[in-house]
This record gives sequence, structure tokens and C-alpha cells, in this order.
Amino acid sequence: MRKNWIVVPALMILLLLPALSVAQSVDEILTPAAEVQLEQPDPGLDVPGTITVLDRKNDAGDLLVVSFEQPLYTDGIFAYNVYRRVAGESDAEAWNLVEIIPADEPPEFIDGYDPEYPINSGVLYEYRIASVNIDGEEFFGPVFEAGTVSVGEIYHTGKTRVLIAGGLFIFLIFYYFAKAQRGAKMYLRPIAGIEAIDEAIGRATEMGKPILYVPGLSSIADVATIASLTILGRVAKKIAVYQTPLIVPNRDPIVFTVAEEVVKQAYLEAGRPDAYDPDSVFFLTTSQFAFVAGVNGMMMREKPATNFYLGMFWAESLLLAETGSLSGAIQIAGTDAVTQLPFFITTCDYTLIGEELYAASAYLGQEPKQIGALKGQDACKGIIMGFITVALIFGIIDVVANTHILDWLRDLVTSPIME
Amino acid sequence: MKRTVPLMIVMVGGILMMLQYFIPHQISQTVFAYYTDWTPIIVAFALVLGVGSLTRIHSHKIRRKAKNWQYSYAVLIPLFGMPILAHLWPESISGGMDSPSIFHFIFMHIQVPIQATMFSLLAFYIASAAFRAFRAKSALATVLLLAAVVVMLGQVPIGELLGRWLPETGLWILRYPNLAAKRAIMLGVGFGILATSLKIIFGVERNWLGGAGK
Amino acid sequence: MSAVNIWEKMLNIDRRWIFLGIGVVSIVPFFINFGMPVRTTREVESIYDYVDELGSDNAIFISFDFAPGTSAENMPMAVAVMRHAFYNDIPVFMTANYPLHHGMMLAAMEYVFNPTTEGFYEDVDFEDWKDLREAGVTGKYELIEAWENQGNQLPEGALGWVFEGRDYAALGYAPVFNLVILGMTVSIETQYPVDAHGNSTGEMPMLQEHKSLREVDMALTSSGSGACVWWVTYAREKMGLPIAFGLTAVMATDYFPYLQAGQVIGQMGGLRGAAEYEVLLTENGITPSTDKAFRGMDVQSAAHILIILLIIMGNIAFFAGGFHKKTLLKGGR
Amino acid sequence: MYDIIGIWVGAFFTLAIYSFLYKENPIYRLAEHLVVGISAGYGMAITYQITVKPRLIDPLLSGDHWILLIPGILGLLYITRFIPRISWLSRYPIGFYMGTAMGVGFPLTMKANVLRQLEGAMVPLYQSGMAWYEVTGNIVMILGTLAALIYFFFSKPHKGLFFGTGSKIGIWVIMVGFGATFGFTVMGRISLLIGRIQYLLGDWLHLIE
Repeated sequence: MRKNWIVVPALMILLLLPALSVAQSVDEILTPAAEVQLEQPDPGLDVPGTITVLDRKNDAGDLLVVSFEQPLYTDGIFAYNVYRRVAGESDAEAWNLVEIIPADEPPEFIDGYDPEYPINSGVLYEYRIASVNIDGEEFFGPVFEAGTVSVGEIYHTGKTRVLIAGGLFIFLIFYYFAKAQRGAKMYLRPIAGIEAIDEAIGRATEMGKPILYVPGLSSIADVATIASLTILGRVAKKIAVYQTPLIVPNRDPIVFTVAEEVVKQAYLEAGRPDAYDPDSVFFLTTSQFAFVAGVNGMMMREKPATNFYLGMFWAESLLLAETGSLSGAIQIAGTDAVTQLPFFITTCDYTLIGEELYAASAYLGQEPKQIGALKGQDACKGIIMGFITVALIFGIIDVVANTHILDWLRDLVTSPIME
Repeated sequence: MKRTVPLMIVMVGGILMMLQYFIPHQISQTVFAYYTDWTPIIVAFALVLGVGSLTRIHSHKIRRKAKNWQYSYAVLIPLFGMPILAHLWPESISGGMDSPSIFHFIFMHIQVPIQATMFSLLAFYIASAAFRAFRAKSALATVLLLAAVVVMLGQVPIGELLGRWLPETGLWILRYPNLAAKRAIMLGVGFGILATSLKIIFGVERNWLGGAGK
Repeated sequence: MSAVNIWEKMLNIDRRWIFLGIGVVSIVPFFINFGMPVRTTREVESIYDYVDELGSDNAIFISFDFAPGTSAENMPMAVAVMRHAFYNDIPVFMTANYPLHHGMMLAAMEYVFNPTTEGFYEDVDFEDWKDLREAGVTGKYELIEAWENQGNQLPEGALGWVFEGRDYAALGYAPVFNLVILGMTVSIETQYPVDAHGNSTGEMPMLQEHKSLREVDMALTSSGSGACVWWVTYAREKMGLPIAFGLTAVMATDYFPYLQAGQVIGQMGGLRGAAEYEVLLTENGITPSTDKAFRGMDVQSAAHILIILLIIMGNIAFFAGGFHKKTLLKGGR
Repeated sequence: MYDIIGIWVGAFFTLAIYSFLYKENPIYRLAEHLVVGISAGYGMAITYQITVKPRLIDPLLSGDHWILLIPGILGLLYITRFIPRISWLSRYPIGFYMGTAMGVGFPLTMKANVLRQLEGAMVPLYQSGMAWYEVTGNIVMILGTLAALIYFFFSKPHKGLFFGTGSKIGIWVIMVGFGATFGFTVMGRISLLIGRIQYLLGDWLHLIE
């Protein structure tokens, strides 16, 4: 396989991002607002001056950016009330109070967020602003017609980084899918857990004791369950050859039927269909704690030499593994439930951690779909690792040479929060 | 009809919603508004699936007089009793001291204590496993247990009395090495979720079709 | 009897003795009451400071995203922040992301408004102050004045009045909650035309002043499941709403990446996090005394010590008894 | 009165669950079954009263929201699951929900779980005013994230300086992280027990404040 496969996509985004961030800088043209009407300012308070209205970029055509000149004398002004109506209406009732801006805040706001008074795309509005004193008396400034209407955009320029990252991800996943489908042999590193699985089966055979395999407590929709059933097939095949008894209790009825099929198939493939015991795979109960009680009872009675707990587990992980370790069995666990992993690690002899479970199943199953997806995700992890490595180097350079190149790299992946 | 149409629905729906994120235009917003209006209605019906299978399992048990079949009534009676109570006295949904109702009583004084107690059983099991199963079998397991002990002492007031360094170290572990491990796992899980989404949207992963006839 | 047998016997002790031990250890400290001090951490202080800056012009969300199973941890957090908000006259929107969680929201209100709770708030139903509302009295202070002028008196021990629709809105459960959050970024009222008590939200002064999440200053999600991430993904990343996490201890360690990346302003982890908030409230005179979470911390200390001792004793018995030689795997860790 | 009976009933069921610690028994079994029925029934009641009625039935009955028939019918198709001959129809609403949910989630997950986390991992090693343990912390954090990622990287053998040493450091960092999870999980379970003891000793027996 090509060695430099990580570098290509990584370089791609490195080059694309700065180009786009330059293109993104906004070029807004100031439209002078036309003066329509002038009211005599009340002698009480000074009133705001020119109102400027701009279209807001990256919206659905429902926002306007409104700013205004603050009055010369701000004494006694408590806040500004901003009113809007559709341009050309003469009705005084048509004025809507759309925003109240405290006097000490910048004289700018985005209009249109209020669901009661929405801005419609393509409609021309006019504004007027009043200075308000502490008693709530309003002193109106002149009316200004907006110099522009709000227009919706087709593409949101602030989301380019997400688009690039998403596109790259989709590309990589499908690239490896296609590659796997074409039958290309792809390297997966051997996973230490698989070795332990084989060894544990051997140990049980030597001792002539059964093997217990719990395929998790979740449904068939869980990725961990699917991975576990793949591994079960492989384990059962080995067991069929050695003729060791197998016990597979199930909590989910659908998982039970699938597990039964998998084991039967494995015995067939091993050439020992006669050795298959139909009672070895069975449905126990759907109740979580009752399931544990049942399995624990079996462990104490049958004393299996090896226990496998592979799949999705919740709080019961602790109870199963505790009893298993007391019965003196070798225990091998694997799950993607992060909160249960510490308990498995301290009670079992070997634990497949998180993604290792998926990888083990892909490794054993050799199904192109699974391997392709795993490779695609690996490639993405490679890119992330590349970025972090570069960031680390830049960080060191920053400290040593007192530069700021890390900020530049960080900006490349920073996507703004506000729409 | 049986396979192709659902796969099409998934693909069209998925791609549409993905693109919608990048398009601020009014049309895209309208599509999205319809989506947010409709989905809760559709998903509400999914509850029927769970209720249906519960009913099926337990009525089956009662009919066959399977082991412990009497307890199935303890599932079925509240399962249908609760909605009926709520329908007869709709104000009981809002609960509170002002309007005591059987519905609220069953929730507050049966459901809440049972569920809260169920999980607290684990405190006992952890204690027992601490003595009988948590082993420092290898260097890695030892590190895990040591970190756990420091964090456990650091989080409770008595840790403070044993030495200021305990809570400080506990917090340091949480803020730095723990963060590193969890972030790596989060990135891995994130990619896993994204890949699964893609597989479902583009019809590569079809497991969800299963269980409803071929 | 050989030495190995003693160790084996020790390890095979009936575990009900251990159960009894943990039971005793978790009951006794309640009667002795050490009241050991709880030191606050910056993760919790940052939430406290943020809420403390807010006032009656602001508004916050408290989302009840937990089931009865974890209410021992999640409830004190939600209650503490709620009392802090009421003290500062901050309007509080309350939501729940699942039917069972709806009941927890109601339970929290029952607790805070109950006269038997030390430092409770006297709740005024939405209907009861209808005349004042219709007369246009909606500001908090003029409302209290007008209300007391009508002859209402604050009960003894109550810390203040809270008016439904002015100081809080119990919005409750709505299905597909991630979409509800997305929808609320545009309008809260379209997502919740009525609240959990059947009141029209459009008539509520606090909804008229805070029409969408854009006009809200923070959301606390007191969460027992991964649903807390929805607030980050759908509200924070979409329109920048500051989010605070209240998490069960089991989840707490997993969410530090969000904290460090600045996606949440702070996080309370488990009973300890809630106890820290209670300490901050009491130190600043917001509540007369600390609440359940703080009182539980003594027991927490005792139980941790017991469990650590059990781990140490168990390991001694295991290695001294030579059990480690039996099961070692070559490929194992 | 209502409250007092409530607390006695609650205490009874609390003790019923705890009786399991001694031995499995019929009262425990009753409580375990009740909780399944009540939670599903409660969910159904709330969903009907809060969603189906106000959002679907009321608008339809008012007569001018006929478009809501589309989601209504799509939702009803879920029920075909129980009729084997046409059960495939239930794939339509499932497909709609799955597809759209995945589509909405994709860019947002990319942003919150990937890009933001990458950004968070790119912190300056040192800024003026940082204590020594914060600087070492940052280094541990960056190197640790990198190493843990290497551990979960399956396309290269764990050999050599980068992949070999990296994955070894990675597994150590992961173990320390799991240690923290372990400690917090223990703490959480104890907290839940404390909650129940406060209920029994305080709310029920009034022995403690």
C-alpha cells in the first residue's frame, strides 16, 4: 500500500482553508439611506441621527443589520427605542417597536430575530428611533428608509470548514469502500486480544470445561452486538473442532435467533454439524438483573473455564465479572461502553477497549464493508494526528522563537459559532 | 416497494438535511420548518412499538401460564391504566401539590422510589467487587486503580484533610490525562457515528430494514 | 488448614457481610454530622459567577434531562441553580427531554415551593395574578408591590415571591427534544404553545421578553444521559447560547473535552458538584443553609474510605494467597 | 395526608428493592415488574397529551391543517409492524426518521465532535502567567491525545518510535483516564445510595434533618 496516503488529503485541506478564509472576508457596500421626512426634535432630549441599514449576509433573507448615529448630547438618555414599518405606509399604527437598546451599548443591532415582527425577504422597510428618558418619555428622531432589502443566500460562507471536513470524510470513506469492494488486500494490524481469545479456548479444552460466551445485553441494532456475533462465529468454529461445550445465554430475543444461526453455521463450516448441541444457545430473560442472576448461577454450577463478555454492557458488567473471577475462570471482555471498561479491565484477564472490539470483528470477519469503513476512519484519524503533531511543533516554535504561528493553524480549523 | 422505497426515503431525507445545513435561503428554511413540525408527530407513534411488544410478551406469558406469569399483570395493568387515568383527568399530567391525582401519586411514590433505588443497589455491588474482584494484576491495571484511588479521595472532603496534594492531583488527572484519553475516544466515536450515518444514508448498512420480513 | 485456605476463605466471604458494611457506613455519618468543608473548584465557580451576573432582564433555561434513577445527583444541581436564579429575579424556563423527566421537573418545583423546605419561594399561579397582568403590571418589583397591596403577605420563612409566567415557565416535555432545541432558536412559543399547566405561553411576560433562545443568556442541562450534548450541538454550535453542564458522576469525566474546548461554561460533576454549588449559595447568603448534596458529602467520604480499604484488603488476600499465578495469560495485560 | 401515604408507599417499595440484596423474592419481583409497566404507561400518557393531541389531533379537528395528515399517516405505518403481511410498511416512517436524523446530525457532529475537539487540542504550550503544573498538563494533554489516537490506529503495526512508543504511551494515558472514570463511577453509585438513605431516614422516619 502507498505510504504517503495521509499526507495527500492533509495537504489538501491545508491549502484549501487559507484560500477560502480570504475569500470569505465580507465586502459590504454602504448604501446611503434616503431621508424621507423630518420631525422637529423635542427640546427635552437630543435624538439619534442617520440610520444605516444593511442586508445581513448568510441568512434566509430575514435579517437586517441596523446601526445609527448617536446624538451629540446623550445626557438624560436611558435607552433608544427602534421602530420599524413597511416603507410607504402612512398609518402611525404600523410602527412596531422592534428593539430597545440601552444607552451604554453600541448603537447597532440585528433586526429580524423577533418572531412576532419578522422581516420578509425583498420588502422595503423604514425605521425611526426615539431617545427615551428614565420616565419612558420618547423623543423621536427622523424617519429613514432602509437603503436595501434583505436577500437570502444560497450558500453559507461561514460553514466552509465543515463542508470541507465533511466532504473529505465522505470521500475517504467511499474511497476505501470501493477499494475493499474491488478486493484489494488491506493491512490491519494484528490485535493482541485475538491471540488471547485463541489461548483461552485452548485452556478450556485442556481442562475439559465449558466456555461461556455472553454477546452483550443490547439489541441487534447496536454495533457492539454485531461485532460480538462476528467474533462468536469464529470462537464457535474453534470450539467445534475441539469439541468443547459452549454456553451462550441471550437477553434479546432477536439477538438470540441470530446467535443460534451463527453458532450452527460455525459448526457446519468446521465440518462437525453433528457436534452442535441445540441447547447451547438459549434465551434467558429480558430483565437486566434477572439475566445477571441467571448467568451467575450458571457460572457457579458449571464452573466454565473461560468466560467471554463481548458486546454492549451496562451496570451488570461488574456483577458478571465479579462472579466469574471468583469461580476462577479466565475472563476476556470487550465493549465500547466507556463507563464499564474500567471494571472489566480490573476484573478480567484481557479487555478489548472500545474500537478494538470493532477492529477485532473486522479482522476476524474479513468483510470488505467493515474493513473499508475502518480504513476510512483510520485515514481521518491520521489527518487529525497530523494536525496535532504540526500544532505541537508550532507550539514549541512559538515558545522558543516567540512567534504566533500556532494561532494561524488554529484559525484554519476554527469554525465560527454564530451563523 | 419493500426495500427500494425505504432506502430511497433514507437517502433523499439524509442528503436533503445535510445540504440544508449549508443553505441559509428561505426555501431551505421552510423545508426545515416542516421537518421540525412533522418529526415529533411521526416519532410519537414509534412508542406504540415498544408498548406493543411489551403487551405481546406479557399476554403470551399469561396465556401459557409460564413461570411467574402472575407478575405479568403488574406490567400490563399500569401500562394501560396510566394512559386511561391521564385521559380521564388530563390535569393530572401537570401534577404538583395543587392537584393531587392517582396518576401523579403512582409516578411520584411508586415509579420514582423504585427506579431511584434500583441504581443505588450498585453501591453495594461495587463494594463487594472492590473486595473480591478488583485486582492489580498487571502494571496497567495497577495504574488504573491508583488513579482511581487518588480521584476518589480527591473528590471527597476527607481527601482535603489527608493532604492538599490529594484533591490537587485528582483535579490535575481529570483536567489533563483524563481529558486526553476522553478526547481521543470522543474523536474515534465521532468518526464512528459519522461513518455509520453515511453507511445508512447511502444504503450500505441495511440492518435497520431487518426484522420486518424480507 | 493451610495458609492458602485462609485467604481463599476470606475472599469467598458471603458478600452480604460486605453489603451490611456499606449499609452501616452510609447511615452512621448522618447521625454524627462531621460537616467537613467542601472546597469549590473553578468548574463549578464559573457557573455560579455567570448566573450571579444576571438579573431580571436576563433569562435562563434549566433542562431536566434526567430520570428518577439519577435524581439523587441531578436534582440538587437543578434545585440549586433554580434557587440562585429566583434570588436574583432571573426568569427561568424549565424543560424536560423525555416523559419521565417531565415528572422530575414537577418534583423540583414541588421541592422549591414547599413551605417545609428551608428557604422556599412562594409560588403565585399564573391565573392568580391575571388581573394585574392584564392591567399591564409585569415588572418584577412593581408586581410584588401591587400584589402585596392586594393584601397578600409573604409567608414566614419564604425568601420571596415567584410569579408563574414572570419568574418561571414550566414548559416541560416535548418529543424529539434535539429538534425542539433547534426550533427554539427561532421561537420558544411555537415549540411550546402551552406550558405543562396548560397556560398559554404567549400571554406570559417572560416569553414576550425572551422570544427565542437568542434572547436567553444560559441553559443548564442537569443530565443523566448523553442528551446534554444536544444543547451543545444544537444550541451552542448553532447560535452561541452559553451552556452549563450538570452531570452525574458516571458521565462527568467523559465531558471534560467540551469544557476545555470552551463549548460549555462550566460543569457540576455528581453530588460533589452539587454540594459545591450549595456551598457557594450559602456562603453568599443566597440560601439560609446548605442542602441535601452537602449533607451527603460526609457519607461519601466514609464510603470512599471503606471501598478503598476493601480494594487494598482484597488485593493483599489475592496476592498473598497466590491466586495470581493461576490465571495469567500470555497475551493478557 | 396525601403526602404521608405517598412517603409510606415509597418507603415500602424502596425496601422491596433492597430486599434483593438478601435474597431474590416475590416482593422484589413485583416492584421490578411494576416499574416497567408504569414507565411505559407514563410515557404513553405524556406523549399523547403533550404531542399527539395538541400537535396532530386538535389541529386536524379544527379543520384547516390537512397537511398534517401526511405525518399522521406516516406515523400510523409504524403500527403495521404487528401485521406480518404488511409489516414492511413500517420501514417508511423508520426510514424517514433515520435518514433525516442522520442528515441533520452529520454536519453538526462534524463540527462539535471533530473540528471543535481538534481546535481544543491545539493549545499553546505556554502563556505568561501559567503555573508549572498547567504547562506540564498542556504537554501531557497534547501528547496524550496524540498517543491515545495512535493506540486506536489500526492501519500500521505498533512498531518503531512513532507508532510503537506512541501506542505504549497511549494505553497508559487511557488507563489513567479510565481510573478517573472508575473513581467517579464509584462516587456516583454511592451518591445514589445516599439519596435513598436520606429519603428513608429523613422524609420517612424523620430521624435526620
